Amino acid sequence: MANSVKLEGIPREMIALRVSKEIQDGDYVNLGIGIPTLVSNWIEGRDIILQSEIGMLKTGPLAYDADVNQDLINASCQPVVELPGTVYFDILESFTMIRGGRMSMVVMGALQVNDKGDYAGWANPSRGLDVGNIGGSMDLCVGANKLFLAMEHVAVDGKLKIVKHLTFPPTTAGRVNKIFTDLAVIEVTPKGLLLKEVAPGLTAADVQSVTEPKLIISPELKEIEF
Amino acid sequence: MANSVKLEGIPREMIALRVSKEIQDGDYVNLGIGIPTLVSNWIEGRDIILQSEIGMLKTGPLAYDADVNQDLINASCQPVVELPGTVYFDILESFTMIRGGRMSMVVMGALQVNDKGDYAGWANPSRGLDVGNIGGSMDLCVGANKLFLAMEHVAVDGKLKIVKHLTFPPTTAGRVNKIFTDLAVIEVTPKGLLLKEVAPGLTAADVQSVTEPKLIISPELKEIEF
Amino acid sequence: MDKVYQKIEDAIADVNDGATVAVAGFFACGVPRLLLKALINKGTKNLTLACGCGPMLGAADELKQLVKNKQLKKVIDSYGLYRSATKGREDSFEQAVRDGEIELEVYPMGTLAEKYRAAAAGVPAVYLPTGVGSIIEHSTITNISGKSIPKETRVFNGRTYILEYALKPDFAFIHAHTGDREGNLKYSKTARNFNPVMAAAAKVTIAEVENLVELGIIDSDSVHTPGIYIKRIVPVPRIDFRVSID
Amino acid sequence: MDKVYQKIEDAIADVNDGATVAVAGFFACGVPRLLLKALINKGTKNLTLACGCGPMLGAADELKQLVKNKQLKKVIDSYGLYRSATKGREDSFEQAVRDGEIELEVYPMGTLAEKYRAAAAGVPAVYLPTGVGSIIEHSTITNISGKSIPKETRVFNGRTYILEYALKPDFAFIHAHTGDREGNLKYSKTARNFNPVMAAAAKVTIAEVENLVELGIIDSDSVHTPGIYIKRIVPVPRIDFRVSID
Repeated sequence: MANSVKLEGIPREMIALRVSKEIQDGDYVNLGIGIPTLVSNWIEGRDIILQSEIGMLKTGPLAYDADVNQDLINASCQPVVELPGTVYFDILESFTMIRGGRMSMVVMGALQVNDKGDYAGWANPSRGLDVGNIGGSMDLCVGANKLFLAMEHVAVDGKLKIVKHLTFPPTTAGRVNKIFTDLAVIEVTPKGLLLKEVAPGLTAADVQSVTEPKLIISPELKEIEF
Repeated sequence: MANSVKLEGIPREMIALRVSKEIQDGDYVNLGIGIPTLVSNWIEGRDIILQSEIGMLKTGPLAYDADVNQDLINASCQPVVELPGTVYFDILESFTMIRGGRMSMVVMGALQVNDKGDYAGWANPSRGLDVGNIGGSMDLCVGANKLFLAMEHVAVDGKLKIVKHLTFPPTTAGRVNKIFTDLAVIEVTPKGLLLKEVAPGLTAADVQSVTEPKLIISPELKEIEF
Repeated sequence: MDKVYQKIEDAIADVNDGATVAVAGFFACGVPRLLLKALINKGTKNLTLACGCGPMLGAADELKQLVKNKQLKKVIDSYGLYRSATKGREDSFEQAVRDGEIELEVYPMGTLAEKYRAAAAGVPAVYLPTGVGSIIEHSTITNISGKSIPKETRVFNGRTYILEYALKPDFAFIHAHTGDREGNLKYSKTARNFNPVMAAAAKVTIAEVENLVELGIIDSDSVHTPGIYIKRIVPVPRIDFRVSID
Repeated sequence: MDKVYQKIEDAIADVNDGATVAVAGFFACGVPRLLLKALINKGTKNLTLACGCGPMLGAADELKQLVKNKQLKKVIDSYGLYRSATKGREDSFEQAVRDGEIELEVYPMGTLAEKYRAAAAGVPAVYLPTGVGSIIEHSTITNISGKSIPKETRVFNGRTYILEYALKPDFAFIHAHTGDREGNLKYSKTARNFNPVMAAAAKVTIAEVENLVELGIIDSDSVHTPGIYIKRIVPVPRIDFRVSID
């Protein structure tokens, strides 16, 4: 189902800012590739520790020029710097803490999500391959205390991404807690998707028009707050 | 079955010396409590690396006086010293290398052994307890490339220790390769126990008289060589 | 996140009756003796001590006191009794085990390490070769009749393995040489032993450290336990002791 | 035991046709590129490369050459393809995967780490939560139809887990920052990643090291890979590269 009206939402950076408001001081957080990575720009200086599944705690900002060290990258293969208290470890320790439930929060991008908290992200069938890149995504989903998605509400080609039934291969089942898009903030509840916040100038009906499952409208529905 | 004639064999230190002749340069070796520990006295200066299951490779000799450090003990809780190239690691790494088959040789003491290579060592029923101290013994047995026993041929109370059927709780089944005692060197073969060496002054018949299973006499039977 | 507690009694305030507490250390080495002393002072009852290799033989005074105070319900260990039968018969812990007042459950050391590791890594169960051909192939070993649990085995590539389950303690008591306020730890020599795996396994891990240092002092490549596993950290003095057991 | 080989071709002399070779590294970081170049020069065929997270994307030149020489039968990885579909379609490896000339078997990264760890630790199989609700709950993922292997699941405490098997490579190629002649290794920062677990898993592990030092120079408390796992060690120059992938 494609939608013809293109709604005007908030930019990617602002989705990331909104997600950053959910993070508590002292949290250990892993950020996936895409919009999630932008969250790191909004938490600099805060007492939040970023885990990088390559084997690093307290991952610092991106490195440039003379600060680039080929032995120091984040899980997206970008050079980064270290901070006081940075710790390196091997991949087993990394996934011990991930699967063992030590991540306060994991933020991932997604291709599709449904109203049961299943989401698809690791393989796009349009690529025409039976294999894809899983990386650490499935591990991060099973281990996260809170699993958030940060994504565009509608795909570039106009196809809806918040759907009744996933048509892409799922990454995890029933683990997504909240969805942050350019148009809305939606909580996954046992009764279905709860619309809690909408982008400035939009109505609940606008968001519903680009959302396949029926939304439950929060009695405290408000504009996205930054 | 008790034996009335006490045969004169070699002392414990010489059992340890005989075992030490089996060790090749470059071997990684773990020595159990008792006579096995004495083997370390005979390999000093050789290119043999002792593993201690507490988490140490290249365990040095016993420490005395000012060299004692309460943070540095072997698996028998004796203070030891380190050597150039000593490595410390945690218990998981220690048993990863043990179970993972990295020990060239493990030497254990035993209460009983049979002709199938089963042995008993972790619990003596005479103590009257349903529990006992296992420590690392069972792990060391399953992981060893060669499992040797170093023990007295006959118990202090005259009871035979090389028996047809274990009456004490087994530590492992079918893993013993060779038995070194004060009276003999015996190999465990698929056909049974092969008597290869006897203590000076003893005959094969002497050894058989204190050994419950029928011994196969090696055509090259000889005196224990040091 | 500053995880430092100045008072050891505050650091263990929520260790309540009935808790399972992992106690790190290998005989006399790397045992969190000051946390154990605090537990004695607090008087918590009905405790299960989940050990690795005889830390309570190393902390014999503390064990005696815990037995005397009737604080212990159960001990899990690979080497929980004196080696010497004579010494053992004089020992109040062994007497309580003989009388069935305290349960003693025994595993091979490497199996215990794997049980803690499984809890740390989100693994419910793992197949291990250790103990096949012994009684642990058939059931757990305990002094209390009726408490023994049957074991499940399975053959892979012609060899038999035992299914062992994760053991997740409520708390872990850890002893480290050096730590910083975010809980990054370094151990000294063979005092490392069970400390890292228990630190990672427990729901709440409390570390006593001989040296509390500023953030960034511990080399980032040489941290043994990343702070993410540590909930509370208490600076303690180094206590000297005799390194031998019987 | 001196494990040093001065010539890299001698260190890999027994890596024969049909071998399974673990290749450490995470994208561009910690990849044993000089050992890979030696493997290209040797011309070994029918290879299975057992990877962790895209080391062959980091060593793209070496991958291109291995594909061109038709040395590869199979690649096991968690992230083996370019992220960009456009870049991917131009990539000779992806083309060979599309054509079914090379098999690509894909696992979650943490599951792959556990498979190597199981092989290292004498564990035949382990239950993992990862991938429940995805297609990997039902079978392995591969581009070659008919090669997919059914998975077994089991419920513990109401949650479903997947049984995953040990993966034991014939050889592991390791890249370390520092090593001594007995094979004790230290890695630099995030170049550690899959190196330690692969070093412990393989039957024969060969390490290239940027700095070969005298015994005792590496601090005994800070060794990352104990020498017991290392069969051969080769000093190599540090090579600089661009740290990004597409």
